[in-house]
Amino acid sequence: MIYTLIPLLPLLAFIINILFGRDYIRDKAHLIAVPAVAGSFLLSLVAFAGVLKGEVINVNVYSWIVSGDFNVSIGFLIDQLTAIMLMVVTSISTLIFIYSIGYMHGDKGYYRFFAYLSLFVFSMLILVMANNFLLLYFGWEAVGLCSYFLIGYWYEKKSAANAGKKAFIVNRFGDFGFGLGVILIFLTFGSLDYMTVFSGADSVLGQTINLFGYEVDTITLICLLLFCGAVGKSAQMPLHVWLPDAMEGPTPVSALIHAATMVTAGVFMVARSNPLFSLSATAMNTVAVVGGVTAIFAATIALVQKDIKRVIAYSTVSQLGYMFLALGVGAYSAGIFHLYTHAYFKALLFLGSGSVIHALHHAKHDDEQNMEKMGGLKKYMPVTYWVFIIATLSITGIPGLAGFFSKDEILWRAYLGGDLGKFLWFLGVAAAVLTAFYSWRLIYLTFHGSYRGDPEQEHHIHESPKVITVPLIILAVGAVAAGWVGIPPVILEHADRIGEFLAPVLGHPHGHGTHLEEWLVIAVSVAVAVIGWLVAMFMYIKKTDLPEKIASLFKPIYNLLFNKYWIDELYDKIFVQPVLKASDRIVLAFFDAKIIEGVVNGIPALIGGFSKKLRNVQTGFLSNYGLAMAIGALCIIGVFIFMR
Amino acid sequence: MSTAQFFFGYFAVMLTGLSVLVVTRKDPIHSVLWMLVLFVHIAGLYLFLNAEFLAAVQIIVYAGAILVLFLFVIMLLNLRNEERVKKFQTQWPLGAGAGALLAIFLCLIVGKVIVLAPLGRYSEDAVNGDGNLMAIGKILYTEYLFPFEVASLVLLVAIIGAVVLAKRRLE
Amino acid sequence: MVPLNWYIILSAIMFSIGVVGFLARRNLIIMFISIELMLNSVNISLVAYSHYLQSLRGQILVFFIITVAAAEAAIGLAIIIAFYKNNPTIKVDEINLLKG
Amino acid sequence: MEDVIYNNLNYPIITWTVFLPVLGAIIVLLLRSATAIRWTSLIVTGLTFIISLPLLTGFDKTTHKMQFVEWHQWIPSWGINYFVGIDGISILFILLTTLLSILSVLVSWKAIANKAKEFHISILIMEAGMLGVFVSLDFFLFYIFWEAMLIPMFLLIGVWGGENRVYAAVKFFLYTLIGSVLMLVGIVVLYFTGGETLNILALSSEQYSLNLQFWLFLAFFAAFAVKVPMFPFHTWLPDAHTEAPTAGSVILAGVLLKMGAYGFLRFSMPMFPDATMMFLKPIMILSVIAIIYGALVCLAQKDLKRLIAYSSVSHMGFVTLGIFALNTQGVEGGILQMLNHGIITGALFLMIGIIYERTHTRKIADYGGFAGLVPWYAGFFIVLTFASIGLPGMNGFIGEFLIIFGAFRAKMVYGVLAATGIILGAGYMLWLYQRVFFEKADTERWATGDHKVWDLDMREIITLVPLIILIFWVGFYPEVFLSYMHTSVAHLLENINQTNYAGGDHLLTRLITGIF
Repeated sequence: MIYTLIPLLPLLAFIINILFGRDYIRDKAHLIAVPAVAGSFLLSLVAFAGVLKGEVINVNVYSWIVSGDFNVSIGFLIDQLTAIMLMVVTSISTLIFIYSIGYMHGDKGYYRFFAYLSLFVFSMLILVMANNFLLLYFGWEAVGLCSYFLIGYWYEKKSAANAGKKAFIVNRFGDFGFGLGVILIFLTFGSLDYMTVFSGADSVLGQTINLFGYEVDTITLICLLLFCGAVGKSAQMPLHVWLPDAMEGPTPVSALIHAATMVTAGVFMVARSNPLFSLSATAMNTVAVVGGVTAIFAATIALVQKDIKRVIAYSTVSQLGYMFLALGVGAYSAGIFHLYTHAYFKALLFLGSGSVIHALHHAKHDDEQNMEKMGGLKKYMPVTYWVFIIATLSITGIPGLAGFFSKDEILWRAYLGGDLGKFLWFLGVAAAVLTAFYSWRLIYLTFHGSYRGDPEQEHHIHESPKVITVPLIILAVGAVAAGWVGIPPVILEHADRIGEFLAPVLGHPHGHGTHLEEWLVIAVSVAVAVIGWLVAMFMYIKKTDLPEKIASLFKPIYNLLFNKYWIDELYDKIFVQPVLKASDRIVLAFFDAKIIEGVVNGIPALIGGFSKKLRNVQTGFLSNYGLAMAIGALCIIGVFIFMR
Repeated sequence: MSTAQFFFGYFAVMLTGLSVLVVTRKDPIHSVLWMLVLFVHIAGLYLFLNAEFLAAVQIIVYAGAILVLFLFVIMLLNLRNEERVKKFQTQWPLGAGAGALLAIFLCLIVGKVIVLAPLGRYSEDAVNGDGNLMAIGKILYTEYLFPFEVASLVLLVAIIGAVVLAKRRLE
Repeated sequence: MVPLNWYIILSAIMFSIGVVGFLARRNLIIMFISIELMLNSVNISLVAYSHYLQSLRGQILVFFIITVAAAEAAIGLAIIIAFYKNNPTIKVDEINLLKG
Repeated sequence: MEDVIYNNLNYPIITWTVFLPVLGAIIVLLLRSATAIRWTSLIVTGLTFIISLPLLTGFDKTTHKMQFVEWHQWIPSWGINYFVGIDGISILFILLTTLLSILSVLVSWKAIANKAKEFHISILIMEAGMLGVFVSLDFFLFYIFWEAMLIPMFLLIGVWGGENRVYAAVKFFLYTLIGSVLMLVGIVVLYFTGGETLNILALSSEQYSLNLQFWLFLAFFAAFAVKVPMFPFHTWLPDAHTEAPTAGSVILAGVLLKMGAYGFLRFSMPMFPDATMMFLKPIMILSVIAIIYGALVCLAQKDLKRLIAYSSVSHMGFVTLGIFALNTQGVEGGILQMLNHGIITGALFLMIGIIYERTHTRKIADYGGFAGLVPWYAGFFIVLTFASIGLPGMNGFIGEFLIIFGAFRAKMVYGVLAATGIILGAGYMLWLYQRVFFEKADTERWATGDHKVWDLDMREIITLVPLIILIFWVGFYPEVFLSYMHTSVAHLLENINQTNYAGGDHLLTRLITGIF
């Protein structure tokens, strides 16, 4: 099957680059990587066209693990959902690969960068193309691996190395649940194949499983375990802590992995498993609440961050929260729709910030990411500025742009979802205000006003080269137009193409409202977007001293937000340090060295001490031995005489 | 009391007394000399028991060879000064007690556990027909040939061992 | 007729005297002689048995014992000489090279 | 005679495989020059590997019966025979042993300059001993090989080891000997109760009373638990591993530790199925403790080699957990994981030996930034790191997944607890990797002067590449390896599940009533 080439091409690029990159290819690495990923993109287009015509492919390539009744294949499923994901992954990857040629130019690990990036694309494609849960898990872990490599790409920086490790380990917590979920799926359904599992889902409805003495609904348990994985990978509360730190990686990595593709794997997975999730109200509500809470929680942190990439990172966490909110209220296609539009505008935001960092890097030979040291870049970097504006308009939900349609769909569906839905809708709207505020704050701090960095360097700042700006422009087009495939029926009949397209896999969302309500919801979201924009404009253009004042006025709240609710510190205090200390002082120094080794060395010591005492019996005097012999002989004879 | 019992009484008293003398003399040379007398009495007892060959061997080998070896060694070491120190160890009462107890035990056991084998074919008359020497020789070189050869080997080893041990150490 | 037991008791008493000599005396040579005494006492009993059981086995055994005694005396005395060369004493309570 | 398939090749392949190294040792004994000795032992181990390959190709995967069997009378009055053969459980270990032996010769090429002849003789005898253990089907033969293996290992640690080598060697020896002696008692008891035969297959098909099974299981358990090593009998392992020369560590981790689990599969479980059921719970609990405990200790380690040694404790915990899950996935996963552990940990010890040759330090704190200094080395190491963590696509994943699956199936809580070991595993391995390879390098110390470190040379790469290939091979197509064990494992489980042990027998009460 030709489509196996979709993941294999990037894998090939990885193998060539990693084996020969260091000694032979060096700064030509992109010549191998870019065609490979572009080839994947073209093949994905073919696949997409095929799916549009209605041909869904589900093939097993070979049996991967066979053991008793356990049998899992390496196999691919290309249906509507996969096709969308393929398009998102390969198209954005291609753009980012091209962008990286410029961005990473001259870096000493250039070949390594492209190798890892290719490996990532391979893994991500396996993840989306898998036709069973274990292969999904394979891709899931493999993207985590690439994320580890790429976050720690500048491994000489301690913070980068730490961040990579943190990302991997935090994800492992999620995968712990995911893996158990996979096992439980097999034990419940006797297969890991999507088709078998989903078609059998109804039959296990109501089955329970004994978990530590409690009877738990099997489907709910499976869904919650799977969702654990999603929470880790998609950086939802409470496992979101790794994503902001992941910004230690090069910016293209942040754009590709930590905004557009990998972090959305959780969303993809939940959407993929929708036949299971739909059967468990508990699981659905959990997903929705976690999503909604994360959306607003991350948005509040983003309000006060100073690092340009961190702001966008928290924005990503927040937007992912929206997606889970959508999934949780049963609007799977809305979630996937938002995933798809988000990929464009968020990649654009990251790459735009990368362009800014790149420009400042050339000016200062140091990666400046602190927005307080920027400002007034508009006149030096017009292209970057304008794409930033487009992306911001899109993310804040200004009508007509991509973000508007997808976000509005989510809020509308949440609104329809009963009491809990109304509450979540409210959270979503509140998060939207904040989103508008911090997005515009970022633009004003970065591009407006005057340059606040080192004045000497100011004239070195210039627009990025074509290889960077062209992908930006293409993405900007996407950020505008990507949403036009999902126009809600209330605005234009029969224009929700993506919803219809995905319906065979994801089904139609439930719930109907009146047109009036729908218009109201739209109006509210537009209004809050504008309000947020105006407040930001007021605070950062008109009254530039106001933010300082507010910050000092609400010092505790500001500190709370600025320090990200101290969650990192909290985890460090209650998980990391106790485990490390316990393993060092209790397990190793006390239990292993004292107790076990104490027994192990104690027995010989005891025997040795006893022997030392016993040694004294051996006087060395012949007569003593003779006497002992005589007494022994007496005893033996005595036995004969008196005992018989 | 028959003649036999009388002779046995003589030998028993002499052997016991001589044994005491042997182990109590301060000077080892005296011990050895008393031992010589003891051996002669043992030889006599052997004759009494119709073991002429062994009586001869007792005199020739024990008295003639082994005791002389003892004498040589005592003289070689020139142990005159040993005479002045006390002759018993501190643990001598224990040793004596053990010995006495042993004697009592052994006497007690005699009637108790000894089960006699059936009589063999070498009755006094049968042996006297050919003579004791002939009888011993026949049985030694037929039935006990292998142990006899081994005994020769033991002696050889003893000779070599004694030479190696006693010779001056080569530095 | 002399009963067999008399010989055995005589042998036992001589043996015990040998034991006392071995355990009580300090002089190595005399201890050695005590050992010879014990051997001889055993010989007496063996010869007595031989006579009373009308078997020559006991006498053969005595013959071998004398052989071994000769060997033992030669080796033992050689050891005493060798030891005396290094350490001019034959007082047994001054020798404890085997002390643990 | 039992139901076995006699060797139908025109030469005794198992005998050749086992005794070729002995022949090699004799040749080495006669040689003088160190170079000649090295080449000879390399060629001998290589040849052994090559002649062991027909075992793989000629193996009949459709039967659980012993194959390539050779049977000759040896000491008929005692019922002792020269009886060897392999089945799906042992075949892979033979190949692993022959492969790792080559690598341990290669890695000692420069590291062992002192007493090279004795060293290579030890390695070769060791190889023969290990192979013998896996092929023996007669208890007498088995026990000889089992003990014979100890002596060269004792010498390897005690003569060519690190600073504290004597302590480590004696500890290793005594620990394993105490276990073995108890096993010997068990064997003797089996001999007399099982019809005065030492034939392992015949003894396996006997039925024993529950009480007898209980005590025999304990006796065999002593030997095997020490070898595995199971918590809390593990403390010889870090010392032995740390002090042993690289080749010793590789063999120790790669093959010796497998003997214990192999023993469970070959002896304890088929012979004492009722006792196995009885001991199931405590052993699984000990396994889970070993997994977590080993991982926690790793987090606190400051010594490179000790860390890997303790990670073995954790990984072998997975193995015993899988085996005693008593279902197909668990047992097959356990066997595969043994193989994986041999490959991964063997390779990790190779790696540590290689870097130790350059830096002469094992303290983790002395390292840092080595990714820039020795990039190829760092690349190989990261592959092994992730293989050890159990990343899908590499061998560790297949084994661990099957084991956790099996454990989960047997009893959910064990599966869940074992899975936490994977989190901790990622923690300590990545932290180790970061401390050794990331951050700034001490360039003054390592990039100049006497201590200048150099990247892998050709010999070292050749040593490592086969293992790396195996890692991915097993990771992507484990069926190649799993297929050998399917029928044997199925047969084994069938036997055990026929047990009529009703349960409800409390171990402690049995122990106490048994003693008094």
